[in-house]
Amino acid sequence: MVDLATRIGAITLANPVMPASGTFGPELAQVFDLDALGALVTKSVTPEPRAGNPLPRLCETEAGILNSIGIPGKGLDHFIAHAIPEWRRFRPPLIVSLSAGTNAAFAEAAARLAETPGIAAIEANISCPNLEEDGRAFAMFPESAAAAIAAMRARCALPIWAKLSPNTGDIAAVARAVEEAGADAIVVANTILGLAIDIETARPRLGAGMGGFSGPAFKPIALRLTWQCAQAVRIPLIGVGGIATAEDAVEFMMAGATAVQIGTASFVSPTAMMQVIEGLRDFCTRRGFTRSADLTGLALPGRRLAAE
Amino acid sequence: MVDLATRIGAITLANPVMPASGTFGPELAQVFDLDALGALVTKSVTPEPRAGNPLPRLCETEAGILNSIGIPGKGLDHFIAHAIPEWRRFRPPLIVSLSAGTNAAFAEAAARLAETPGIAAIEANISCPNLEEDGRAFAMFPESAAAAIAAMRARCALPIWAKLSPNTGDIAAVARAVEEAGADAIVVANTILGLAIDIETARPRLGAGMGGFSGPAFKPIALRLTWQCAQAVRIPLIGVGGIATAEDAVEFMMAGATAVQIGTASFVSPTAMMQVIEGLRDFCTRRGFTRSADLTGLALPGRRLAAE
Amino acid sequence: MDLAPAAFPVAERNAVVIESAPVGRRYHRLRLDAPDLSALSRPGQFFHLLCRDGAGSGPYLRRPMSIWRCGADEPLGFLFHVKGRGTAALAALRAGDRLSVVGPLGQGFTLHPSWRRILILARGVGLATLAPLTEAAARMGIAVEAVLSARDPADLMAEEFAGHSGAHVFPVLDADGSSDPLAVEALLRARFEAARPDAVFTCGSNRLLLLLQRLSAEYAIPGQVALEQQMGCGLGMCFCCVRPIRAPDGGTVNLRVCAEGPVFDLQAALGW
Amino acid sequence: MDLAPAAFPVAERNAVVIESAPVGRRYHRLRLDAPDLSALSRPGQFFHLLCRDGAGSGPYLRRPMSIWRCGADEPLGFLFHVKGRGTAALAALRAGDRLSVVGPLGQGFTLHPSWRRILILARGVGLATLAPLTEAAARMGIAVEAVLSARDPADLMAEEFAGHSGAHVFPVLDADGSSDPLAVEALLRARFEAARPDAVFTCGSNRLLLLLQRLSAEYAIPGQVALEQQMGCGLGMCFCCVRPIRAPDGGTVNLRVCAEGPVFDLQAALGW
Ligand SMILES: Cc1cc2nc3c(=O)[nH]c(=O)nc-3n(C[C@H](O)[C@H](O)[C@H](O)COP(=O)(O)OP(=O)(O)OC[C@H]3O[C@@H](n4cnc5c(N)ncnc54)[C@H](O)[C@@H]3O)c2cc1C
Ligand SMILES: Cc1cc2nc3c(=O)[nH]c(=O)nc-3n(C[C@H](O)[C@H](O)[C@H](O)COP(=O)(O)OP(=O)(O)OC[C@H]3O[C@@H](n4cnc5c(N)ncnc54)[C@H](O)[C@@H]3O)c2cc1C
Ligand SMILES: Cc1cc2nc3c(=O)[nH]c(=O)nc-3n(C[C@H](O)[C@H](O)[C@H](O)COP(=O)(O)O)c2cc1C
Ligand SMILES: Cc1cc2nc3c(=O)[nH]c(=O)nc-3n(C[C@H](O)[C@H](O)[C@H](O)COP(=O)(O)O)c2cc1C
Ligand code: FES
Ligand code: FES
Repeated sequence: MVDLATRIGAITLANPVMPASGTFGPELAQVFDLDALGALVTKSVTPEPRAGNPLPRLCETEAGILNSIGIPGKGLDHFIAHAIPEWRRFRPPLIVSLSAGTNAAFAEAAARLAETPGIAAIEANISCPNLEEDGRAFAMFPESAAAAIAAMRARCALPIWAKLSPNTGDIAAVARAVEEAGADAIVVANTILGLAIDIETARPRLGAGMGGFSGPAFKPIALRLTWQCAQAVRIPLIGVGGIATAEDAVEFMMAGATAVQIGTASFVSPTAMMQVIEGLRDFCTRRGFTRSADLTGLALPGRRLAAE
Repeated sequence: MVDLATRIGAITLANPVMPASGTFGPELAQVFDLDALGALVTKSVTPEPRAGNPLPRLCETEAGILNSIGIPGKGLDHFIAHAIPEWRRFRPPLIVSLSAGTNAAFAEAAARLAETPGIAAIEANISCPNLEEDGRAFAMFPESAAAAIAAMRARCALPIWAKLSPNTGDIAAVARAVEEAGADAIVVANTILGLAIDIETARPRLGAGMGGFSGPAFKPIALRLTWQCAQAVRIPLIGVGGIATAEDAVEFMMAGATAVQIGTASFVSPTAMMQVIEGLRDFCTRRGFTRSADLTGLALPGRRLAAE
Repeated sequence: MDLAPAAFPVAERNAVVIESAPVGRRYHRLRLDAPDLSALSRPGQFFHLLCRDGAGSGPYLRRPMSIWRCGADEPLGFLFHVKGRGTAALAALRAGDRLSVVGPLGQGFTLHPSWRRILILARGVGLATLAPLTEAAARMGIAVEAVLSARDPADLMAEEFAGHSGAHVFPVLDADGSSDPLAVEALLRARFEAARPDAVFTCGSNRLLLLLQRLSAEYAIPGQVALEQQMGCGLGMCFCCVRPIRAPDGGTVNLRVCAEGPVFDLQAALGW
Repeated sequence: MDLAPAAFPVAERNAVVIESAPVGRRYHRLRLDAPDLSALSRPGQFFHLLCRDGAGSGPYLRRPMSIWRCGADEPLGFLFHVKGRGTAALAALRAGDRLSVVGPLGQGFTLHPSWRRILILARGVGLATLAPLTEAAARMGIAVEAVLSARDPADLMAEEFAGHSGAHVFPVLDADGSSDPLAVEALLRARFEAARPDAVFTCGSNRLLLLLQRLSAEYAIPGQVALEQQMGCGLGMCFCCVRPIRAPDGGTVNLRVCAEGPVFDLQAALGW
């Protein structure tokens, strides 16, 4: 039998497959038993309630989608009072994704979440706009990324996973900066900025104009970002971006990821995560890997293929 | 009849469609009359001969390809002596793409090309690695991009088109910097770094490891980069990235491009550029545009749709 | 055929196409072999369809499609306007091909046993969404009157709507001007007066929604509307399918057409 | 049928499939209606095929495929091993479907009128590349001997190779060990001694290339080899299909299999 157990710092997952923030909710329990997942990752919660962006909030491109949902939500108070209890129905470790506009707001929210039982880790969505840097995302620059993580680190004992943005020029530098600032793991990557225009109306297809690009078309970029981060830091990496099959997941693990997240693929096949878990087990069996964790980093320069 | 004439600074093209550097050569004259194109763009020439990267140099991804050809070539002397005469058989303006490792090498080569009759403009491939910045591309930072363009500007009277890279964190800043340094137009964008791993061998599919990602999957990113540059500079923009149909070309023009380049699509359909020219004429006729140039920038914020 | 309740209320299922046939010039119908899902389905609910033709070619995201026919001994049926790449791929399916469906999804219509008569107002393919409601009403002994608005007789699909529900259909057509708002208002007033419905239902047209809201408020008749919105997940997870809906406190709140909907209280819906 | 020379030597053409049929367990053949292109084609050249099945589903890039059958009064034919997504999409094509081809491309084999006898050494589907050479030699009155190496009788496809060229085929099989390098070397020496060929040709196996290079050098017999390499443009523009080839000055140079090749001088090719 293949051992799919996966350690991310202090947390142990039953397998390395989890959902990507914003593409998953308790509603998926209508389709399959969420307890089969490695971990559960919530939609990003923000300190204050948000209405979200104007519609349309989503459009199709070639082998992918653009989205500009705008992180709508009822805010942190409602989340702690109503959402957490609902999530506690499930057994896998609960990872709460947090978005905020300033370092102080990140720290304050992280502190409150740290006092809330039932949360395994905080995924810091520092790829969202930093209101004090004229809307540029924290994760665009090493300094602003590190500042947000350090602010949270000082007020929160829970493990902090820094979710990085592909829109930066040097993700390895940002990865090193958040590692030094105390991040326990790095999630790579959030969506990359894209645009689609309806030539009949000469207007962007999304209400908000630009949007985040995700899905299979984004995979080669997200895989490269994972590969670059794996050679820059020692803390565990969680790869995300266009993963739909077990083969995709294995690619990210060989590029250095300890675990993977699946987002857009669940829209096309709600059972995608289950298929990836099964497919990962089959791959390890076929290729003689007794532990899926042995896949991590196999393709990195200088690593012979152990199992051959 | 629709007027497809296109002005890029001092140069006038019969239509806004031209090939993308590295995906085109005189060999395409075996398929159709190259004189029908708006302009001809050569493979990047380098001062010294180069062998190019180890094989494989190309692999398929979902709706796109990764390439790491490594700019092989016989060098500037051979290019001026043998390639230029062959290109002079054709009538459209000849745009020579130039790649070099240092500012001085860029300037020296640009000066020699400026003295070579029959060249309409130089496309400065500043998205290639800058050997004096540990291999990071000139176009990654406003300063290094501007320095390369300024060095060429001082030694070359020909129009200089700066070809930018999507791998930077802030393409608008790089665009402004090259505009100030004297670039006559901006080509946006070169390929974005990507990776693919063969999970059976746990090795990258390309001999050189990472590669440049292009084709339809790259379009939403290249269109966004064009949109951002259009709101940052006044000099003409040439949009490139995943364009395969006339609809794609119109999208880039409405996002602010004066002209477009077609690369990977010619591998799938060698007559792609001809189909785009025809399709552009049909679109303008159907929608009542007398000049295709009127499409440029229609979707930019604050621009009503004139033709309605 | 008594089915054990599915372990999970929503299935992702590769169902076999039993029938695939054009309807009129612009529509197409599909019938699938999925008895358990058909039995679970309620009028007003929908499925999220993966629009890949026999060879796997089609757009990336799934398309939402109302349940047109359902029931324990009835194949799962969809009736749709062939509009873009997705519905074209669906129309290219042949009997024997497989179609990946996710569902049944969303909140359907509600019928109170006390009701004796209902009125339906549908435009174009909106009648597909309301067809299973008519069947259900007939089974509960509720009389159904249906005003079906369409471009021309070929587009009317009255038979596809009524099936064997015995519903009394009032066709109104653009072709002869009878679908003009004023004419439709007069017809509705006449029906409200002659055979006052206990509840009214509509789908498929913003103009008819606003008209029915005004009239049913005037006559104090409760109503329900099935709305549409572009969808991503179809399961309530992504928040891309929201519409502003009037909240009890008078303000509006963004509700998910795929989760809180597609059926909303007639007076709560806002025109689009 | 006298065809005006095509305005351009290379066409991008949506040709109609005349025949699409499996060959043995692992191969498939296609015949296309493209008389002008078939007449233009020379043995050893190839076409770049867009591998999209009837419904447009298939991999992004085109696949290179040698011309297996060609000639003024012969449909354009391809014979291929069904290996991955591209060749699978080709094998799914039905008569009447259209297949987008680009070609004829590359430099083919050369036959000198003075030659009286040639010997061909092919492995597996490499025989498809050499089949039109056999037909051409027969038309020039050149005798052809062919050593065809294959796994087992079912894979041999001798008939697909020889057609009505009258070539004398020496089958060698893995199944009975006759395809073992030592056995093949002995057979070749016997043929070189008994009926010395004026030239030798090979395609499809690195091992056989190295063997033939050694023997033909020993017997001073000129030869040609058709090589393969992954392709992007297929037209000589992208430089992704290069292979190191021995240059006259003794060094090696990267030449494009799609432009300078696929046929190279036997002694100039390097093993891969
Ligand atoms: C709950 C619900 C039930 C529906 N039931 C039916 C039905 O029974 N019969 C029928 O003909 N149509 C129905 N529709 C509309 C149907 O989903 C669209 O016609 C279909 O998605 C169009 O897809 P396409 O690729 O053919 O068109 P395209 O125009 O190419 O679609 C492009 C994008 O816009 C979206 N889109 C376009 N039109 C609509 C629309 N009206 N509603 C939602 N998304 C849209 C598509 O999903 C796709 O993402 C329903 C929609 C919803 C939300
Ligand atoms: C000039 C030339 C002539 C050829 N003639 C024939 C022929 O007559 N019959 C035949 O069966 N095959 C022939 N081949 C090989 C044929 O091109 C490959 O088998 C085919 O490309 C495999 O594609 P796939 O998608 O089925 O396989 P995959 O393995 O999925 O292909 C993946 C990628 O690798 C490339 N690739 C895989 N194998 C080869 C190969 N051997 N050569 C070049 N590219 C390859 C594909 O083009 C594709 O880009 C020829 C190749 C060349 C270069
Ligand atoms: C509809 C949608 C909503 C998303 N919302 C969030 C979010 O709230 N927080 C976040 O960190 N990432 C969000 N993402 C990004 C995903 O978590 C993921 O990083 C990205 O989509 C790439 O993965 P994928 O290609 O598997 O979807 C969202 C993505 C989509 C498609
Ligand atoms: C095989 C290949 C070779 C390329 N070589 C060059 C080059 O030499 N110089 C350059 O500036 N860009 C080069 N490019 C980038 C293209 O010019 C273009 O910017 C990019 O491919 C995006 O456009 P596309 O999606 O239409 O191909 C190359 C692209 C490909 C696919
Ligand atoms: S479509 Fe995702 S929430 Fe409704
Ligand atoms: S395949 Fe492009 S040069 Fe040969």
